[in-house]
Amino acid sequence: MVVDVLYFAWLRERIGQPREKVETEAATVRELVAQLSAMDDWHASALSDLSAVRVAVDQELADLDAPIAGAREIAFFPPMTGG
Amino acid sequence: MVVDVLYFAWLRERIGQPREKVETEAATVRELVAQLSAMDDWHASALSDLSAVRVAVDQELADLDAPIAGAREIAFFPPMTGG
Amino acid sequence: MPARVQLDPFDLGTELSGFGTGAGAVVTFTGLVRDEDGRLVALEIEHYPGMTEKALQAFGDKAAERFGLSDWKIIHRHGRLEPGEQIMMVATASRHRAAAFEGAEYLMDWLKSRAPFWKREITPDGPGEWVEAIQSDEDALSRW
Amino acid sequence: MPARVQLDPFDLGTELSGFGTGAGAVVTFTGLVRDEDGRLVALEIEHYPGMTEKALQAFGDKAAERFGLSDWKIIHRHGRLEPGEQIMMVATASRHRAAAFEGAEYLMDWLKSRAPFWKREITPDGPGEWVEAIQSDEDALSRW
Repeated sequence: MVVDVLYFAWLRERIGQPREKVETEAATVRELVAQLSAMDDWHASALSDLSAVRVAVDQELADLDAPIAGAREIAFFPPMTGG
Repeated sequence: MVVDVLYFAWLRERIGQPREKVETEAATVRELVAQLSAMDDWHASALSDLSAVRVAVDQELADLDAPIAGAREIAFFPPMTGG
Repeated sequence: MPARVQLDPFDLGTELSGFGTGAGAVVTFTGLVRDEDGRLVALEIEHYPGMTEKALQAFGDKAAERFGLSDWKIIHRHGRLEPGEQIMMVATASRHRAAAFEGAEYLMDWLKSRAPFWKREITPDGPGEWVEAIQSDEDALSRW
Repeated sequence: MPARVQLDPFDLGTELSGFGTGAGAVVTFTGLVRDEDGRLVALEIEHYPGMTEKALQAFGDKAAERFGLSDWKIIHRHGRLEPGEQIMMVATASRHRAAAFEGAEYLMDWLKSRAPFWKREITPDGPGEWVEAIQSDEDALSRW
């Protein structure tokens, strides 16, 4: 399947783009992260410390083991600092 | 000494006036209440249940045993309901 | 003066213009006259001129010191107020949100039972009894 | 929509006009950009269009149900904001003051660490690091 992968804040800067389309067979967020990290050093660096990364699957906060079957949009970003 | 005695809310209504000058030798609020209650039925009725009456001496909340020597203004009113 | 007692309504936007400059957090509380399911024609608020202003100023100063407020404001109306009208407002400003919230709640708890205001409801039958103080307002003070 | 994300400033008086009609208590929180002793040129706020609005709406609905709010509003700005400018506001309306205060504090605690916003400071040297989440904001959530 093809998913839109989005990046925000310093993840966007390190990876060098705000979004990309990714063809994947990953079953979970964690598997997708492994695939992305293998793409190049920028992805690997941005996703190296997962304790500093939050995830949303189809615009809902999710954890690394969340299934992504059928998902259209998966976003990676730092812990949020609104308000 | 002569003090201004003020009444608010239902105390004002029962006593029939918002303020009066009172010549008194009372040493405490409680003694002043006794003197006022002896004046007429209206005062006696308004001041009969002191648990429902609050007092300010010179515009500061005070209790019944507060001294009033040198005070210029003593006010009686129900528990406050601001906000 | 950050503490005012007045007959007229106030505009929150105007009151907060320039309020809390330099602070990170501003909290406001506005009390409005409820219509009590249409039963209420108006609320009548009496106060103790002179003492009221002093008491509000003292509450505000105390809150500013205790919670580290960089700014505060209290406006309380008196007279006849119809449903939907504002009764009063408090505003607090601080560097952080917790202090601004706490300062505003503290001021409200004090105002409710320690500032010399009294109110009664006016219904279609005329003025009713003066509103009695409620125990929960007294209890609210004990947390500070 | 009671939840909005926008570039432009907002006017608190305008936003609250008609807000909470029939309620007795309205609480607002406004977050302002601090100047950090002159060190800060601006704050830059990024968000996740689409998710942000959904998240704010979900927080508001949850708060309304939990605290019995009769009305609520959240406005959060994004883009470049200079010292003294508003960052965001929440407003809550309820019959009683405790619920209005609690609802506003709950919304703020959620917003701080669960709404998809990120900010960084721009100083005279240019954009700095993205602001890191702080533990006390995470801890604040545990009380709800």
